[in-house]
Amino acid sequence: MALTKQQIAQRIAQELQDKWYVNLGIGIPTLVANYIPEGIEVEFQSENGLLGMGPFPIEGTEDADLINAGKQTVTILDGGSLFDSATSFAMIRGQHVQLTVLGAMEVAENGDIANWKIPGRMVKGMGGAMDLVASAENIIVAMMHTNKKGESKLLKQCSLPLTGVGCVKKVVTNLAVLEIKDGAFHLLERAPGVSVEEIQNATEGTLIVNGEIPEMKL
Amino acid sequence: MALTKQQIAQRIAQELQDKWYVNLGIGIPTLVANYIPEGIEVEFQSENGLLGMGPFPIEGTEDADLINAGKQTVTILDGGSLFDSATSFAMIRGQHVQLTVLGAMEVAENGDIANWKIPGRMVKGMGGAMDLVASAENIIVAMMHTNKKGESKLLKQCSLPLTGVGCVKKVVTNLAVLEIKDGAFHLLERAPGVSVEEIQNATEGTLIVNGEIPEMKL
Amino acid sequence: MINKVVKNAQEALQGVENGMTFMLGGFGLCGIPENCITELVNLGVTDLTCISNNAGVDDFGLGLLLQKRQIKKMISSYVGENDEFERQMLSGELEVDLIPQGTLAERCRATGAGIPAFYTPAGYGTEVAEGKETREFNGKMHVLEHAFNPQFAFVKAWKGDTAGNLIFKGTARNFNPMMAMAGKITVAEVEELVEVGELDPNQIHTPGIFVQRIFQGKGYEKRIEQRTVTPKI
Amino acid sequence: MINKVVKNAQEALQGVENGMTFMLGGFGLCGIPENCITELVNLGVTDLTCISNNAGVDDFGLGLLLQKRQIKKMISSYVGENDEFERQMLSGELEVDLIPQGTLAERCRATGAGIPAFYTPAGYGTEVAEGKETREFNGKMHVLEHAFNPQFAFVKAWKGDTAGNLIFKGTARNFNPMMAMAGKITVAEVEELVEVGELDPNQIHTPGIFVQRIFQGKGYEKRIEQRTVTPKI
Repeated sequence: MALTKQQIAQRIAQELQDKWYVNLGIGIPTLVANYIPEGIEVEFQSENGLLGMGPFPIEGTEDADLINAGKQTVTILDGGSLFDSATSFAMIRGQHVQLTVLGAMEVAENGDIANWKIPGRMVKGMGGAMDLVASAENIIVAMMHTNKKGESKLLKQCSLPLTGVGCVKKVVTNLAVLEIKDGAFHLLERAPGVSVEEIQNATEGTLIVNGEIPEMKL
Repeated sequence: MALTKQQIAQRIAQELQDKWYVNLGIGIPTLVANYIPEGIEVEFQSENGLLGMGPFPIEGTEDADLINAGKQTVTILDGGSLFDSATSFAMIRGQHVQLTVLGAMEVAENGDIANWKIPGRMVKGMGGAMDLVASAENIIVAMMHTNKKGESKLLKQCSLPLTGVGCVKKVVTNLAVLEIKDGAFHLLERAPGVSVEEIQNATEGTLIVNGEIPEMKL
Repeated sequence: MINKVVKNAQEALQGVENGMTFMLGGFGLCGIPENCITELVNLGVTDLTCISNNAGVDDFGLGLLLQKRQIKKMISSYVGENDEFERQMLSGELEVDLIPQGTLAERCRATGAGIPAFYTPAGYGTEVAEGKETREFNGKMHVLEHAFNPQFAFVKAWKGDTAGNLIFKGTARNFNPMMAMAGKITVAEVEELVEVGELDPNQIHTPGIFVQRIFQGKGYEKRIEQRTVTPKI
Repeated sequence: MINKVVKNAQEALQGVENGMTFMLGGFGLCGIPENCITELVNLGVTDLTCISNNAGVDDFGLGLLLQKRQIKKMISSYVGENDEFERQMLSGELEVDLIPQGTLAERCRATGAGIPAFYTPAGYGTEVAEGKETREFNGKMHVLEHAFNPQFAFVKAWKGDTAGNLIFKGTARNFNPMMAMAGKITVAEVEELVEVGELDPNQIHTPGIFVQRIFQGKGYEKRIEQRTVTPKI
C-alpha cells in the first residue's frame, strides 16, 4: 500500500533528531509537526520571523500579527522568539537550521530539485525555497513518487526550472525512502506492501537496490 | 589670537543643522556637544551602539553598561535607542548620520586624511574612523593647524598612512576655517586677529584666498 | 530630540511621484502599511516599481494598487493569491522580478547598511542567477547580489514615538525593519504613536534615525489570509 | 523547547583547544564575557586567535590572557589601554590584525548569516585594503571583505532563558549579538538565567537558535574604564 500524505509526514518525522531546528514547507511537510517522536525536542522555524512555532490557536484567540510562512494563524511556544526576515534568513543561510523539509515537483538523481515554476503556467514565485535548499545541511523532500499521469517525478535530470542544484540528499515518497548519492537514488525502504519492482517502475532516474530492502516502520 | 580647543568646538557647532544625526570623535570633537545652537535639534550617535547620547551621569548614577565610544560613562536621552555594532555601522555606512566630526594628524589638499597610525610608534588601531570617513556625507576635521614643532598639518600630500581618501570637505583649526575642493584648501574664515599671512605660512598645501576673508564669529 | 511626526498619510506621502520605486513592508497581509497603500491609491500615482515580499490579494494590500494599474513592476519572492496580478502578468502589462526571499531581505538590509553588494548561495545554478556573477567560496558556489535604490519605504509598526523609534509586534515585523533602513525617505505608520521616553530604548527594533516621517495610522483592518484554528473543546 | 543550559563556565568551555579561533563580545570592558575569559585563563590554552573589538586592559578582560601569553593573534579595531599588549606587539610576540570597526562588525554578522563576502567602502585607498579586491559601485570604490571562521564565540548577555534566548542591556550589546550568530559553538554567559516563558519573545535580541550553551555567570565585576560624571549639585 502506498503511503498517505499523513504517513509520508509520519515517516519523515522519524528523521528528526534531538535539538534540531527544523523548517517545514507548505503541504505534506507541515504535517510532520504532528508526529514528533517521544523523548526528543525540536523547534520549528517559520521563515517569516518565528522560532518555536506552536499549534494553531484556539478558536477566538487567533492574532493577525502571528502567522507562519503559509500565512496561517499560529501560536508561539514559551521559549520562542520573533525576529525580522533578514535575521530569519541569516539563520537559514548560516546553517543554524538543521533540517529543511519541503515538497518538490521533480527531483533528479544528482540531487537537483525543481519546485517553483512550470513554464507557460502562472508563476507564483520561489518564496524562501531557493535560500533553504541552497543552504540547508539536511534537506528531505516529501513528494508523490509519480505525477497524476503516473509519470515518475524522480528523474535522471529535472525538466523544470531548478530551485537548487545537487542539494537533495533524501526523498520520502508515497512508495519509498531514498538516499541520493553518487548520482543515483539509493533505495533504503519500501512502503509496506510495495515491491522493489513497483518502485523501480515508478523511478526514471538511476535506482540502486542493494541487498534486501526493508519495509518502512510507521 | 588662535582659537582654544573649546573655541574650535564652538565654531564647528555653528555647522550643525536642524534634524542632523552627528557622530563626534574623541578629543576636540566631543566638546562640540556643549555648543549646540539654540533652536535646532540634533542627536548624537555613538558607534558602540547608542543614539540620543546625553551628558555624563550625575555622580553615583553611572552605569557600566552605558558608555560611549570613548569608553566614558554617559546617559541616554528620552527618545534615544540602543543597538548592536552591526546596526550602528549600518547607520554610518548607509549615510544615515549626516555629520562626522573627528580629529586628524594630517589632512591633504585633495581631502585625504591620516589620523590613526604613526609608523614605528605603537599603533592603537583605527576604531570606527575608517568606516566614518569612507561613508559620511559631511566630514569636519577639528585639528591644530600645526604640530608641536610648528610644522603644518595641512599638506600637499599626507605623509602618514591614510585613514581615508579624498573625503574631507571642511577643516576647522585653531587658525582658520577651510573648505577643501578642487585639490586645494580654500580659506573661508580667520580666527579673530589672525592674518591671512599667518595662515598662509602655517599651511603647506595649496591655499586659495579669494577676496576679503572674514573673521570667525564665536 | 528630532521630531518626525507628520499629521497623516497625506502629509507623509508628500513628494511621491509617478515612476518612483517604493519598498513596502509586510509578509502576506501581515504588517502591511495599510494607510500608506490607501493614500497611494488616492494619489493615483502610476508606473510604480514596488519592492514587497508579496503583492496582496485582489481587494486588499498591494492588490488595491494593481486594480488601478498603478504598478509597472513588482519585485517580490511570492505573488500567489491574486487573480488580477495573474491577469496583468500573463498579459504582459505587469513586469515581475521574482527573487529568493532571503536574498530579497538581505538586499533590503544591504541597501540601508551601505553594502552595495554581497554573495549568497541562494539561486546558484537556477535561472535567478542567469547573467549574474558567480563565485566559489569555501568550495561552494555563490551569486553576487546588489542593493536596491528606492525613493520611499513604507513600513507599519505596532508602536512608535515622535523621534521615529519603532517597535513591531509578532510576525508583523518581517520585512519592515530592513525596509525602514533602506528608504531615502522612510514613512512609518503606527498603531500607537507615543511621546519620547515611553518606549524602552533597549527594546526598540528600529532606531528613529532610519525614519524620516511617522504618523498615527487609523482604521486598521489587519485582515487574516488563512484563519487556521484549533476548535474550542 | 531545546535546553541549552550547562552548569558553569567549565562545562561551557568543553572542547576548547590550543590554536583555536575565538570571538569574544564586548566594547572596551563593557559587555565582555568575564566568566569565560577567567576559565580560558584557568584552562591555559595557548596559541589562540582572538577576534574582539578591543584587547582589554592590563589586568582585566583579554589583558588576562595576554599576561599569560595565551594569545597568538588579535583581530581587533582598537587595542590601546594595554601596556603588556604593546610590549608583545612591538617585540613581535603577538600578531595583530587591525580592522575598521564597522568592517569587523559586518564580518561577524556575515559569518553567522552565511554571507561569505561583501563590499564596503571602509578602508579603500588605505593599507587596510592592500592585497584586497576593490571595485566601483555607484561611482564609489569599495573593498571586498570576507567572513570569519571561529570555532567558539563567547558572549555576555544581561538576561537569558534556558532555550538560549538573550537580551542585552545598554551599550553592553555592542558586538555580542553578531558574534553569537557566528560561533560554530556559541557560549553565552548571563547575569540572570530564567525559565522559558519569562522573556517576551518580541523583545529577544538573540534568538536561542544561535546559542549552543548558556550558563548563569557569577561575580561580575563590570569594571568601568572611564568614569566620567557630572558632579551632584
